[in-house]
Amino acid sequence: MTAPTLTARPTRSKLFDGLTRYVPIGATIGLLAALYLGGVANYPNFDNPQVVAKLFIDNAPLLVVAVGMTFVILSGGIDLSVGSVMAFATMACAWLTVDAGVAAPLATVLVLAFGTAWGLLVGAVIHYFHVQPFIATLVGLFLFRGLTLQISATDVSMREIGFFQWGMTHVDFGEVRDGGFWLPYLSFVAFAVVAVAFVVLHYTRFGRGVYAVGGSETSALLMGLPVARTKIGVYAISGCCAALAGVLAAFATKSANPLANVGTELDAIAAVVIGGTLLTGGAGFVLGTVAGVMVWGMLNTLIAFQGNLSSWWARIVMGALLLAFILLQRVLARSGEKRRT
Amino acid sequence: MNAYAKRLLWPVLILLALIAVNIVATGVDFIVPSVNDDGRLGGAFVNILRRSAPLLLIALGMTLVIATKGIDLSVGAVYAIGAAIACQTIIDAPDQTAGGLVLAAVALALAATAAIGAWNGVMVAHFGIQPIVATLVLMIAGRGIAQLVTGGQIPKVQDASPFTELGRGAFLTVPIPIWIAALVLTALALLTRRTALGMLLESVGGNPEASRLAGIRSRGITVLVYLVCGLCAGLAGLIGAANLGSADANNGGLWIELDAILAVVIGGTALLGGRFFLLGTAIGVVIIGTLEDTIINVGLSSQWQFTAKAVVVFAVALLQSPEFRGWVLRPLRRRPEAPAPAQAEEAAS
Amino acid sequence: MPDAAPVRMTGIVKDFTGVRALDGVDLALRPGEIHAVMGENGAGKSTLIKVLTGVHGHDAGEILLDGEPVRFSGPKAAQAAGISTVYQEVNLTENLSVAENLLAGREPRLGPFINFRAMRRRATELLDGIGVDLNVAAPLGAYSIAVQQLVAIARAVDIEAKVLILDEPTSSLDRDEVEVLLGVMRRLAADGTALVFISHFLDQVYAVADRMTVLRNGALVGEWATADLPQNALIGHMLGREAAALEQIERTAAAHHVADGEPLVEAVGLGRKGSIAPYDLTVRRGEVVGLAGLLGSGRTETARLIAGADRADSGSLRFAGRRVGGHNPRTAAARGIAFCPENRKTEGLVGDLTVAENMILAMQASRGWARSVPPARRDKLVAAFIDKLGIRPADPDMPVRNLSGGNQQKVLLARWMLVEPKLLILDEPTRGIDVGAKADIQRLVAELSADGMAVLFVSAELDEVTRLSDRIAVLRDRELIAVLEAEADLTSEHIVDTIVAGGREP
Amino acid sequence: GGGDDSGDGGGDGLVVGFAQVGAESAWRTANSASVQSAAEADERIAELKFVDAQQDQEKQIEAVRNFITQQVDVIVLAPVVETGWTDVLQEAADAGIPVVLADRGIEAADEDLYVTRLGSDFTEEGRKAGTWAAETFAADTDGTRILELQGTTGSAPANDRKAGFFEVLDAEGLDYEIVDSQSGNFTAEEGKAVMETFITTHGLEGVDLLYAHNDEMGLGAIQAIEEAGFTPGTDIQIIIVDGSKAGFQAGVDGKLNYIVECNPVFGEQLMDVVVQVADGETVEKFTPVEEGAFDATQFEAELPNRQF
Ligand SMILES: Nc1ncnc2c1ncn2[C@@H]1O[C@H](COP(=O)(O)OP(=O)(O)OP(=O)(O)O)[C@@H](O)[C@H]1O
Ligand SMILES: Nc1ncnc2c1ncn2[C@@H]1O[C@H](COP(=O)(O)OP(=O)(O)OP(=O)(O)O)[C@@H](O)[C@H]1O
Ligand SMILES: [Mg+2]
Ligand SMILES: [Mg+2]
Repeated sequence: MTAPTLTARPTRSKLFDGLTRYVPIGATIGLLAALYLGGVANYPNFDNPQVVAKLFIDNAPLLVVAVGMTFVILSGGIDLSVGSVMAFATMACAWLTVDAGVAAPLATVLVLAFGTAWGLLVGAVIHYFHVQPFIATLVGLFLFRGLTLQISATDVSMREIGFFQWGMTHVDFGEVRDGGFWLPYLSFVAFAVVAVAFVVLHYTRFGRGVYAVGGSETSALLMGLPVARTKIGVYAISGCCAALAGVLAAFATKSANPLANVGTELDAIAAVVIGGTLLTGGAGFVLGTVAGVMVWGMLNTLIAFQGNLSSWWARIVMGALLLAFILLQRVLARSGEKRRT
Repeated sequence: MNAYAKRLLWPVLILLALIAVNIVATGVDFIVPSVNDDGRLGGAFVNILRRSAPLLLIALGMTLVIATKGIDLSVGAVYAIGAAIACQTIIDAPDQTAGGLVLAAVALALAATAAIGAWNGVMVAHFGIQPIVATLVLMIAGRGIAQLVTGGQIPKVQDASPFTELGRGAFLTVPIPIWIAALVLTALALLTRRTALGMLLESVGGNPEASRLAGIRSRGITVLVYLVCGLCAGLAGLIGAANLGSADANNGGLWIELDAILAVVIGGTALLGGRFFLLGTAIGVVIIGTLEDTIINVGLSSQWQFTAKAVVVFAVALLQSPEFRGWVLRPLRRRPEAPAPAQAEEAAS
Repeated sequence: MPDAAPVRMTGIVKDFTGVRALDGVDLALRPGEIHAVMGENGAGKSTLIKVLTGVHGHDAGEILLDGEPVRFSGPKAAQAAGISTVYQEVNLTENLSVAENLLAGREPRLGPFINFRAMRRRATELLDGIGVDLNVAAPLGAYSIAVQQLVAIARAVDIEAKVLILDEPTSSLDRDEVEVLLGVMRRLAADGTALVFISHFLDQVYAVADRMTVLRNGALVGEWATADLPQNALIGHMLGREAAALEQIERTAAAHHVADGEPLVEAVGLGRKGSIAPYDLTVRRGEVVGLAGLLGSGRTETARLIAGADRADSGSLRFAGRRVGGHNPRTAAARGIAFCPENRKTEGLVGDLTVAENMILAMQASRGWARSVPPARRDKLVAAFIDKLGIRPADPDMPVRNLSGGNQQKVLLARWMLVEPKLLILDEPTRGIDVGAKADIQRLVAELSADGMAVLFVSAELDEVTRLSDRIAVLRDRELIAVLEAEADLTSEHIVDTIVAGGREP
Repeated sequence: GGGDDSGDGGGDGLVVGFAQVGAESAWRTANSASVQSAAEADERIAELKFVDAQQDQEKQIEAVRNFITQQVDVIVLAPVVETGWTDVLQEAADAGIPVVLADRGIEAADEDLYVTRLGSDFTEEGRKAGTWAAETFAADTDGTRILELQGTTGSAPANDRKAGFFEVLDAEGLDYEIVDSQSGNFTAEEGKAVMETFITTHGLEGVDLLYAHNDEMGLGAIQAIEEAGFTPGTDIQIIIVDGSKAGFQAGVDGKLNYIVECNPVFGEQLMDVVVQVADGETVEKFTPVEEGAFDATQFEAELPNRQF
């Protein structure tokens, strides 16, 4: 019998299947460009390349935190501790170098190790004890804010520590006045983090495991994937990124402030989600997160260039711009959807 | 209701432990209500309950939202908006003591906050925007709106205005905020458990696609839930404003969304949607309220506030985890066999 | 004495809160042998597999792997020890591509990095091996449950383990796919792999199994060589009742004809771009219309358009004589159309809710939230259907996720039967249902249609479709190619021929 | 130099960038309003670019960088914290844009990076409160028992107002005891809540003085005291810092005893300084904002002068 075998679906192009998941990020990037052009059209000096460069100077720590957050959110979790861990990391740098006299590079390494260790701990608690990520990391939010305040209730200067001068060393790409721009070393650190995260997420087993766990933890478990390692790993990465962001903040300001980064976790989550990553896990891109951070920074820049808004109008406009952005993003992304009434 | 009782066991034990700590630190007066000169119930614990009323209202709304797999970050801002609208309306009027005026102000504030809640719901249900971003918009813009209402000032209502009764008054000696919170708790409990709303909510949160195919009006329900959440936040704002006689657009209800979500989760509702426990949320709220007092009562400095909160939240979270209890108890058990690797226990068959 | 069994389980006991799922079960696997585990829904088959692979811990008993006692910490450890498993529900991640699902954890790499080209190539080869042609770069979620099942099988087979466990791998497959799969199983057995095969299709079991272990209510009934156990004896062991009674039921479920009832559903040129070509289909009151076709031929899509689950982008639909506009599941339900979807896990049940709540869901939805079904009425209805469909455990307050696969399916069926619709659309309603219950369901469908309900029936099992239907719509390549009247002599072969011939009379 | 009129204000006049802390209190909003309206009214100022940093140093640094890119003429900065400004101020200096500090100061090592500072001295405010307390309770033989409502833990005003206050008490040798000291986060809500707990925990019997780091917390605490059946200002003496209308009103009503002023309304003074700086005139490194301290005898007279 010439048994009819399964035939490939004729009606659906293979290209389309592969591309639909890039629609959200494409929409994000397109809208980002539109925002930028809108700024150029309306404000003098907005076309200065430094406007774009600046996004990566001031937002370098946020970018690093958001990259770590991307891992966690992709795995279906959430990390609320990053803001506090970041502040704690900066404060710990200050305390170790200024008060305890530890060599700055060593202090940096210690802080990063500590952030990672915290991530491992919280990840283990989440995985083995089934504590909801929200609560487990909220503990971190309170704990590290408390510890930071206990180290010092006032801001501490690290200006005497030569090591921390390194981060803001300029790399000039032409003269700013002649349409050039500059970036400090710490921006390059952030870029490196993005690049590494991109490669890890897309080209390693661990990275694909993150997506699998985010898609369905039960399935990942039954497929025999290393769920424990993956889940704990993403929190370790996030913890490490938060600590690194804290170090970058130390580079950026050479000072530690116990009340720094209150609410950074929300900024990071917002950036990740605006970048097209689903909060339920399993879908998104680290480059989307970069776009999300840029959108965040771009909105702030637009408001600064506008300059005549009162505190409350600034907030309302920020909210309205964000709203317009996500609505447009949604409309554009919807075209890629199927199977709904 | 056995499973229900089990969920509540640990939160209740933690609460009792906190109360015990306070009693040790400050004596039994802590728990025993006293009657003030003005015939109002007072005493430390009653005060905690009274102060927790706004948080409870918000947490109740949040519970419903979370049951649909959503989240509402805007409640703090909505709190501020509710407070701002009510206070501004009252101080703009010539006679702040007029009862009708107060009623109108309250109605206006509630209508506005309900509309804001519905807006969030529409964004989530009809535009398909992730709840956290949809409500982030108003979290950012909301305080701006509240400040716009008050012109950046802190409107202060005269003490003589009946509006302040909402926060400071008492009915049958019980403070009005406690009445309101208890009424809303009862009403929501009845609404969700006596009608089918609760089950439909849990269904929408548990499996949206299955619910859609079962013919559930999931969009309508989602909008309704966000609306209720907005309304609760507005009501909370009114109580907060009435208690102070003023509305601080910037700081009123600041970060209350975190505490509210915390209370919901302590109360046994999972952030992943599905089953929800209003009573558990209420206990979570009282735990948080009691905790704040405990820090002062045992004489810790402000610096310790965060750390202490972290420790207690961690303890609650761990004690609620059967796996943790099993792990801690394991050395005490005689049988050498390890308990089952628990994460798989729930794996779908 | 050296133990030939790579895996030997003895005296396994497993308690879930309140339920003893396994009670002293033994299982011994031998290399080169296909071992079927048989039993009714809820007998404990899947639980036994999960205990073996460490998904669940066990409360008593011993597992020996090559003579050594083991206790796996989870599927990963079991896999590492050479036990590869396809669990009952498709357990893959829909967000990843087909290729990634196939090779997750074993991706071909260049240094530390995944080599995507090699991975896609390897995946395509693998699928070729079982006769499937897919776009391996597309997300798995784009494919139907049956395709996903094939992918899961291909994944497990590729692990090249010494033990391969297949828990109801064929529940959604059509006969060609099944043939391919059985061929693969025989080949692996010939290569010395020990296989476990769980299925409710007795002919499939008899076609490949060398040995059978029968469970009933979590207890071991016994182990037989297939040759020593005739089919009705097996059924007797499984159900604990006489097999003859069962056959009786199956026969009574057979055809009846109400060809001249008035038309209830009239679809004209109904279609949706990219999923199903425009089709005409009429369903009359009291009629059972079957949808037959191969995997991915568009049966589900056809049904979903009528059910309002998807929006049609061409054609028109009339229901009970009236034009249907603004079609969606809610309005459909209000008109009296019930749709029981094929994927119970993602589209059907709400795992957190109880059996009773899941059953009442559709009825409640149609009443709106304000008017809850009175508790007394609800309890009565639920109890009646638990009884009628033989749902076990018969506990209405059990979270539905804790039920066995077949019992979950029955709950889903009950949900829609409860609302007494005018049109009942059943997409693979008998997936994973044991022989006894399957006969019950078929009888129920026949009864319902005799009472005037119209039924649109989709099943991968052609025999079942032919037996139940009054008319059969045949699909191929997402196109409706023919509607056959179910004459007494219509056989499944006839349908296959129709498909091959592409709709022309063979 | 940054003196060229490159702003988008069009005509001549200065383009000024103002990086404000936030809008966290009535004091702050009054301050913003004062600066904005002063700039509006001032013909010498073409445009004021106002950015609210929401109490976040990073946002504020970002704002300053934005001003630099926009090439404003003068940058006014109300720093959230004292440290961490070196780089961004250096960038401003490199771009030739002079910086004026408003309100709070920055660490001494960065003194070269700004032209002048106009603002209040929180430690001094604490000292004023301390001086009054030391005088008032000098005769208190059984020791002075003090409750303190601190501002946001870790914030500069909270730290400095606390430090200045106790510095004087110690220096004057007052025999005092801190009954309790907790943060009320500068808000009425928390001020009231903390005070309620103080009352239930410690009672008010024998407590002499409440020192609240700002108006809002003080007013919240006054309510709590009244609701507990005590008379604020009599049963317990109260000092607040800031001096808003509402604060003075409470003073007039006899509910508190001493107000240390912290004046937010220095917009006009600031604009004068900005213009001087832009013109390259030499100005003092520190210009104090005119501030007073008021006791019960002065409340009535001062109330009408309050602008916020
Ligand atoms: N996680 C769980 N919690 C409680 N009970 C469970 C759980 N998993 C399974 N059970 C119960 O264990 C029993 C055996 O279920 P199992 O899934 O092994 O049946 P099965 O033989 O595979 O049935 P089917 O043919 O329907 O797949 C059932 O009664 C089921 O309700
Ligand atoms: N051979 C195939 N190639 C590509 N896609 C397929 C194939 N078979 C099925 N699909 C996918 O499966 C989805 C569901 O098909 P559909 O459910 O309509 O088929 P069906 O006839 O119901 O078969 P079954 O449900 O048995 O898989 C389609 O959207 C299609 O994307
Ligand atoms: Mg099973
Ligand atoms: Mg199908």
